[in-house]
Amino acid sequence: MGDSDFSYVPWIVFTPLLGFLFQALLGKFLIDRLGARGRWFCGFAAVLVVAFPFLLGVAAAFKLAGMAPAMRGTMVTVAPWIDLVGFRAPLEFYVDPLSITMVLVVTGVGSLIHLYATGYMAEDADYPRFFTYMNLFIVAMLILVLAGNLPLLFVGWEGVGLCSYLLIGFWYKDHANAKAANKAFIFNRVGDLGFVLGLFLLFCVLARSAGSVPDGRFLSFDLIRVQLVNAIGANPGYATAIALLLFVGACGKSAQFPLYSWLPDAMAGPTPVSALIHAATMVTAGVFMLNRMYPVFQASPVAGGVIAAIGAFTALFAALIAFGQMDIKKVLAFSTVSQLGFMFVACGAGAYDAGMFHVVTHAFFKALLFLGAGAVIHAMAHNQDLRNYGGLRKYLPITFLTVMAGFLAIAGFPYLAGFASKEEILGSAIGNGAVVVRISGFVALFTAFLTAVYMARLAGLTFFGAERWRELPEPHAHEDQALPALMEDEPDPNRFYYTAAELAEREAHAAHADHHELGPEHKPHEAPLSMSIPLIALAIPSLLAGFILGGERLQNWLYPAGVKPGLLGWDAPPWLPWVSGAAALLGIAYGLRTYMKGLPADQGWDMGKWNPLRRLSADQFHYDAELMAGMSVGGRTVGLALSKGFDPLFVDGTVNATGYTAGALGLMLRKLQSGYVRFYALTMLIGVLAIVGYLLYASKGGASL
Amino acid sequence: MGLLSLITFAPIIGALIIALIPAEHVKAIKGLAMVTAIATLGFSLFIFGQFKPGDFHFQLLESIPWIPSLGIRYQVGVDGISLWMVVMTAVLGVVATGVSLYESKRVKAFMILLLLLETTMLGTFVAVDMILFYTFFEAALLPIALLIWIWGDENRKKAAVRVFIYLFAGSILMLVGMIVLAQRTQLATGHLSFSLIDVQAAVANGKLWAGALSLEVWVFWAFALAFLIKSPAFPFHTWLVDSYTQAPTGAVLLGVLVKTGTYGLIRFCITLFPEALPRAAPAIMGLAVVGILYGGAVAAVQLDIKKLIAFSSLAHVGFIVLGAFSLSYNGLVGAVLGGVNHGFATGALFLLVGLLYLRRRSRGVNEFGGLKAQMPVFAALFLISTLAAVGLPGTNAFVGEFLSLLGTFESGIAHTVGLSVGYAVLAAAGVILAAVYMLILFQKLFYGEPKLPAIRRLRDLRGWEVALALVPTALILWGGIYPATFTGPMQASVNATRMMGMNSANQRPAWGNSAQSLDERLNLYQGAEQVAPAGVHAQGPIAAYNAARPEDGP
Amino acid sequence: MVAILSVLSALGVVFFKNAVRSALSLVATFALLSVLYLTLDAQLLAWTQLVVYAGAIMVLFLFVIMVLNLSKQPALIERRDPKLMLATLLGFGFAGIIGVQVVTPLLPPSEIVKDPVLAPNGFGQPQAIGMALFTDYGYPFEAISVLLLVGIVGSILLAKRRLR
Amino acid sequence: MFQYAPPSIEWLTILPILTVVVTGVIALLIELLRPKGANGVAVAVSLIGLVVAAGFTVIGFARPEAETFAGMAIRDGFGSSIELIVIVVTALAVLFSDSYLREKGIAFGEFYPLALWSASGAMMMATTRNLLMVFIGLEVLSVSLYVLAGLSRSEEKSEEAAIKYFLLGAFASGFFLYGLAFFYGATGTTHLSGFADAIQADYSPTKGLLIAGLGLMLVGFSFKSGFVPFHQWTPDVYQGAPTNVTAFMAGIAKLGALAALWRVLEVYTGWQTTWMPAMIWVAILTMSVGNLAALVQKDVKRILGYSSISHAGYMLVAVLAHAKSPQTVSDFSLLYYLFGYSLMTIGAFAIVSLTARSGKEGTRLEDLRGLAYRSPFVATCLVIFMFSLIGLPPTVGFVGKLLIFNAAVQANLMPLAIVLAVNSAVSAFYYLGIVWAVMGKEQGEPKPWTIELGPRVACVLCAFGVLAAAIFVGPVQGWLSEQHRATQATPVLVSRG
Amino acid sequence: MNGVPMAAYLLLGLVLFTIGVVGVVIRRSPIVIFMCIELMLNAVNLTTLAFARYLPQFVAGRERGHTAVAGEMIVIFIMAVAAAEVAVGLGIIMAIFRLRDSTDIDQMNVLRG
Repeated sequence: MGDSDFSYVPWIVFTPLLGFLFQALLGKFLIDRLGARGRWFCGFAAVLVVAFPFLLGVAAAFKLAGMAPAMRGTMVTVAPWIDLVGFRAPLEFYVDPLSITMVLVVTGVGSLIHLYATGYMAEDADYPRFFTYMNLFIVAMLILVLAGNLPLLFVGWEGVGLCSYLLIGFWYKDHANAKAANKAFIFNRVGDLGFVLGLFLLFCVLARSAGSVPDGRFLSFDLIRVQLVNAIGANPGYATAIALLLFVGACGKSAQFPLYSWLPDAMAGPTPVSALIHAATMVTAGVFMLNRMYPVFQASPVAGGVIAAIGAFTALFAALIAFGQMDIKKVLAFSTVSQLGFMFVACGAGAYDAGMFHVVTHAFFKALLFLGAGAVIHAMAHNQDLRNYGGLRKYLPITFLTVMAGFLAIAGFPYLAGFASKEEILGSAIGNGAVVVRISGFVALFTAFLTAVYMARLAGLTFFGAERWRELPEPHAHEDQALPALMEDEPDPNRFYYTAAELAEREAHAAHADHHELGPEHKPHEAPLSMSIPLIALAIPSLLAGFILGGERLQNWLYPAGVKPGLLGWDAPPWLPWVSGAAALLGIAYGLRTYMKGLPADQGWDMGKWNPLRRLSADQFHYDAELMAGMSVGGRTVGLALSKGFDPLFVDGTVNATGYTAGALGLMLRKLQSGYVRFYALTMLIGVLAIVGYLLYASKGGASL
Repeated sequence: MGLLSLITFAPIIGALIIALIPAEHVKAIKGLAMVTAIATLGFSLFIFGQFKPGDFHFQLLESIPWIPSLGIRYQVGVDGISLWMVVMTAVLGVVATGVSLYESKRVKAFMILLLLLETTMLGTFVAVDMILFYTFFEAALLPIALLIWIWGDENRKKAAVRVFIYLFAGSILMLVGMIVLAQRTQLATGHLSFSLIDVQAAVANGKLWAGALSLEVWVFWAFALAFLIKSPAFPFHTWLVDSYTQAPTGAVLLGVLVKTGTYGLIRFCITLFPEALPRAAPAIMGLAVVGILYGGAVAAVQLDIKKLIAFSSLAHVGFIVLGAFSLSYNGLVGAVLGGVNHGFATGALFLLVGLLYLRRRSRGVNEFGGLKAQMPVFAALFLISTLAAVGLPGTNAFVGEFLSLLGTFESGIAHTVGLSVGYAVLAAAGVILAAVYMLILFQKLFYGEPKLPAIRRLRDLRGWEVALALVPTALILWGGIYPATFTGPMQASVNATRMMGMNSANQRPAWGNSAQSLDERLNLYQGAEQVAPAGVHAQGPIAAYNAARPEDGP
Repeated sequence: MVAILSVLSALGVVFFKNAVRSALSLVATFALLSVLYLTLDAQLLAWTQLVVYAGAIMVLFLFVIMVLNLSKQPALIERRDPKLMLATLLGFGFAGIIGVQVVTPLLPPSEIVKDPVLAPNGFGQPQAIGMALFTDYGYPFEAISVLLLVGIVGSILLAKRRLR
Repeated sequence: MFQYAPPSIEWLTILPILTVVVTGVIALLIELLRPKGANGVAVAVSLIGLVVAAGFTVIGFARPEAETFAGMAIRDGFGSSIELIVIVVTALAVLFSDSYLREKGIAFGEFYPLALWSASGAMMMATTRNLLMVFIGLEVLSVSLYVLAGLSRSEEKSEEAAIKYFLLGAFASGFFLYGLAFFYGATGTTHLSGFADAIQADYSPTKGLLIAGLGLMLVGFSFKSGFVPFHQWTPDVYQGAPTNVTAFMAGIAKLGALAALWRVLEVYTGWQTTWMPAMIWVAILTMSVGNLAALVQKDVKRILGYSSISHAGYMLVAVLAHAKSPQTVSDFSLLYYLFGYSLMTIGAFAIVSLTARSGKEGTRLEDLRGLAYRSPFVATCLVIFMFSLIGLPPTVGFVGKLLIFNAAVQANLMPLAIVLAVNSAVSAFYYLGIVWAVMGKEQGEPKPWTIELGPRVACVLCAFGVLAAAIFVGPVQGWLSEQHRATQATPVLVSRG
Repeated sequence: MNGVPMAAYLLLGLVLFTIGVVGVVIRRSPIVIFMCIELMLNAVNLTTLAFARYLPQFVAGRERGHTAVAGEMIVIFIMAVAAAEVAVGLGIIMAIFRLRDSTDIDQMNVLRG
């Protein structure tokens, strides 16, 4: 195991892997055998395998902190993976401040969310399956952040995509969930196309310039930085190409503009999933990757401008859409998209550390917000519509307080975590030399104001005002589905089917969980302890992270001066903290003032009464609908045209036509075979004449074939 | 009888014994078939153990004259390219036999044909003599056509005829091509020989095709056509759709059948026609890319599961062909690896769909739904196969497709094959399509509430079915996690193959030269030649590679 | 003269509607040919021709015609058949090609005619033929006997009444 | 008065033929002696006679090449090989004929002598370079076949086949004889060696005679072999004649005619620029017409008739390849293909003959339906034959085609090789049709067949031969070339051990 | 013996042969067709005899008598063959006549296609 110093680092990955295997293979068995105790044990194991790596990460972080800044990068090789003579991408982990920071975020926030999930998912029949996926996600995410080379990073990259897919579609009985899952996966795939191409191009550029790296580890991070300078120095165009291609990948994973629309749909998954994957960790992978590959991006100012512009646009666009959303999770989802845009603005401005800073703080407060929203949803019988909420603060005090902390943080209340990280982002962008980036910065600043408003809308509608669910009609009782008709007359020698008796027992065993719907009699109740603890635990860093990590502490940790050269400095205008603080306060004040009174009349159940702009915003400015319609209808048309038109006509057609031609020739010859002796004699005579005639002709030297 | 002959004819021996058992003893017949298949697998693993990875020559060679006057021999051997093909065939042989235990119609004939099919596949992969190769290559048509004809589904007759005629017509010109090769060998060396070793040796020193470029191009296309049809590449896939759709469940080996095509492309088309190769590669790669996109687009709208798998095969084969004709080292490894991977992946999918079909007698995508609740284990296994088809990292398919695409890209950047960058971009877009159609399939089968009452009565897979399905799925995962098991033995051969196709005359390695090794002439990165001309390194990369990882022996 | 007659009678074979007349004109052709054989100094063959063909073979023909009562059958030439035209045309073509390309070179300017035309020694004499038959041509002679045996057995087989 | 000097004679040369002829006579006597009895004895005698003849042939193999009977008979590797194949064909046909004829109600004992004599005719054609002898052999062969084709006298189609075959055959013989006359006119002899002398004399007026003679003789051979456009009798006669006769005829007529064609073209090699293009076109047409026409047929015997045309085309390719470059292309490809073709065709016809049950015979495709259920063994054999006819490895049909391909490529006749390849693919379609028919299900319960020893043995031998000859082609050829080396007959084969 | 050139005989043979050929194609009665074939054979005989008689001197290295005899042998054997053919051919015609009361060759096309 390579380096003795960090030889325990692989266990950061392996521990959740063991947890995954445990859940996958034994979870169901345990629960079937032990019942509630089995559940508890499964949940405990699931949390443990995420918490333990956190401890390892802390240890690694301290060890790194104790080393000289220049020495903080160690490759831990575990085993060969892609292992060709000319190209090796081993299973190797790169331990440096960046990866360890992410490890801490992932495992820290991850273990809290796991803990939360043990409460949130407690009643679900597929409890172990949930933790199977969750643990697998942690594995993939840790591979992503710890990966020592780009292909391995891609493994994690796709792995988290897979888990995201699985978890979005976790409640499999509804096709809508599956469709959302598919959408997430496919949008990510589009991004991956760019990522992979960027990777290829990078490889080619490196391989060309290097001629030969003895062990073929072209794409390992410890070597990339060294090689890249030579390689790209000659071809700056390549840097832009690689950077933009990689950024396409980041767009997919981090839900940036053209590819953002999977993320709101991904809210179909259970709320802990949304918190962990679609807010705190996976979606920030794009920012992480930009940090990881910063030399490439750094070499291309063009790419930087593009990234900043797209980031800013996404931030604004998503923030606007958030105003039109009524689903509590959708609001948060668009807020996530918007916040991710902020991070990209930072990266585009060259302030990679600011991006990372926001990744970390965002992980805290957005996870917190999601978990809080989860608690609300939990309390409200899985109803997610803001219009049904209101006045919840007295029922859910812990949730209320923690969510308020998160709200203030994200809104950029001065000196809270969000304010600190946003401050750096805005500073880097507005202080940047490039015009595009600077405009992006101002857009982001405006978006920060919007953020405060729509978050206040969420908080206000949820926790203040009247208890609107009281006005709901009485829910209908579920009708039990009849058992399937028995087909005893069908023989079943291979015992493929349950017999009637077995079926009855099975249906009884899977007695429906007590589904109840939201109705006027509903009484919200505070979440169990397992859910409250994570809320509290996340509220603290949401409030304080700015103090701990701000003030260039994170920057010095990730990008110590002199070790990682060329990081752009910036010259933030001195008025910025005041302006942004004011914007945040103004937004909060305006938002709360508007929404604490309850649901405004123009945002009620009747969409017709909405402001047209808000309707547009609710519909994501038609972007998603048009895109999906275009893609699915267009794709279907093309596919059907090929399948029903081209394939039978040309592919099959040529084959059939050949056959028919041969058959037709055969029929013609068949006609010639008339059965008349004299006709046969006649053909023979023709043949004689032809042969003899030809021979005599040819013998005079007249012909050749 | 050498080891390779043993494995090749082991299934036939089993079949002969089965032929002696009266047809009424169904259990004995099935048992014996299973034993035979497992024994074959055992032999194949033994061969795997015997194989020496660093050597690009044919190993475990056996050679007996067959038609001496024409220099045709019974000559078999394995190299790195065929080794995994053999193992794959043996593995899928077990799977195919296993799922065929459900067969109830004319069991004896079925088992005999199945084992016969396995022998022909194995023979195709181990044959070194061209005519012997052709023999096995074509002999496979008999069992395939009969299996489809007798045990297939509703349109089996058309499918069987089409498979047979199409494949037969496709490859017969190759036979003429082989003869031309042998004759040219005789011209070049004075010996008439159909042995690939001799022919390639004559190609390597440039004598074989000296001054016969147009002939070379023609013969190349005769070979390429045969293999593209068998693979099948884009416009030649109609037989595949028919046969996949109509084949009985036991015909998991169909997946191997198409591998004989891609194997042939790599074995013959790349090694024997160095001058024709760069001229033809763009066209063939173009077909491959069209196949990838076309297969994906068409698969996405299929309502028949097996048809969907067929079109997805078309797309996957596209990656293999693309990688092979990128003529880059990584691409070629990707192609060889892709062949093995896709074998396992399609094998698994075929098996699982077959198990489903056995239960419901339906292939309609829309006639299922809600299976995840009903058959969770099945769903998990199916998911793994799906992911392999999607090419997700962690499954074997990823490594192969990744390397194929990387190789294609590389060759485009290095201008080996000019259009390759475009091809790589389009092909990578094909990966998106793979996600589209496979996920839609998965969704329609597994998500939602069970629509039909009969589905609510379905049991999950039985124990031995799970065990059977675990064989390929485990290999799918293993190939994704530790691909070195697969790539390790094939590297030397792949490298040699590439140099046979790429280097100029007399610089090409020759199978015929048994003392030759590849060090010092290695030149892996196209386009890097200007910077670091071949032979500069005192220690060649392979030596360095071996020195770096001495513990990774067989 | 003989030649013209033989041609005419040969035409008769083809163009007589009645099979008996055809046969009789064939007999005439054979007889005329035997005359020609005589002019070629092939006495033995001339006589054999008369005996075998005009005698034996044609008798058989006539016998069969009588037995089958073919003379009563209607004319069996369709006048309008394009086949007839085509066949005649092809016949002329055939004769033309062979005549021009093969026979013309053998016309008088060639050496053959310059040669004093004397029959070779013993030409057409039974002795020479007999000698040849029993020496050099013994093997084909035996083979012919097989053929005749085949003819006999075959005709018996075909003419036999039904199988037991 | 006659100086009768018995010429010195190598009796061994014609001993196989003699044996066959005498066996025929004995068989005839047996038939005469016990006209009411079963024909078992005749079968036995015929088989014994054939075995003895085969023995003599093998003995003759090792002897040096010889020409005897004043150049009327020759013994060389090629001729002896053809003789052997003829004997095998005859034996196989005789084997399954008895039960077929009985089932069909035409158990004429004369079948056996006629078949044997017919075989002797083919053997005569193969073992001579004298055109007169070729002609006589041709007639012995044909006349017997005319009779045999009409064996089933109560069947209209049998008689129709006989008369078609007879009239057209005699017509073709007429052309052949005219050609023979021309040859004689140009060379003064009927021996093929006269050609060389004539060339040497270089006498231009007779050149036309030689050419036209060749053309007319080609017509004769083409008719017997069934080349286009002299093929039209083939399907009719194959369909009409009794099945065992068809089987016999398919093998034997081609053997004799192709052997003679081979010898003639071998002599005319020097003039190949004149005739080769014509024959190439004949070959192309023959292969294509046979296959295309067979595609739309419904009767098994007719299909096989058309297929025999195309196979004749394949063999013509072998002949032409040898004639084009006799130095490099040996006779092996033709011999091997003839042998293989005979085996698979006779096997196929033997199985078709099994459909004859108590006087009725169904030879349409649907009559074969359900064979796989009635008798899996027979069905397996038929499948083997069909796949061999297609040319699928590892069967004799494949190796045969391989050899022909090789010959064609060696002789630089690529177009022919390609046409052959395409045709093989086309042919697969109708052969598969037969296979499918066999595999198909019959209406009602399958009625198992009892198959008599004769056809059973014939099927087994054919099937075994089809596979074994492909797998052990090396030893067979080794043995043959060993004999060749002993006789120094044909150019040594270039090979690498 | 006379001044008639060989070519005359050849021409006559050719004409007779052609008449026979044409007759075969245009007549419908098998008997007559058969007779036309006999005519062809006779034409061949005539041709052969003419060759034998005029003894092509140009044939190098062959003894004249030997050559001439060869021609006569051809004729004799053709006659014998003709006899055998007639026996069999007429037998076939008889047999077919017994099956159906007509010998129109154009009615014999059960086998076709």
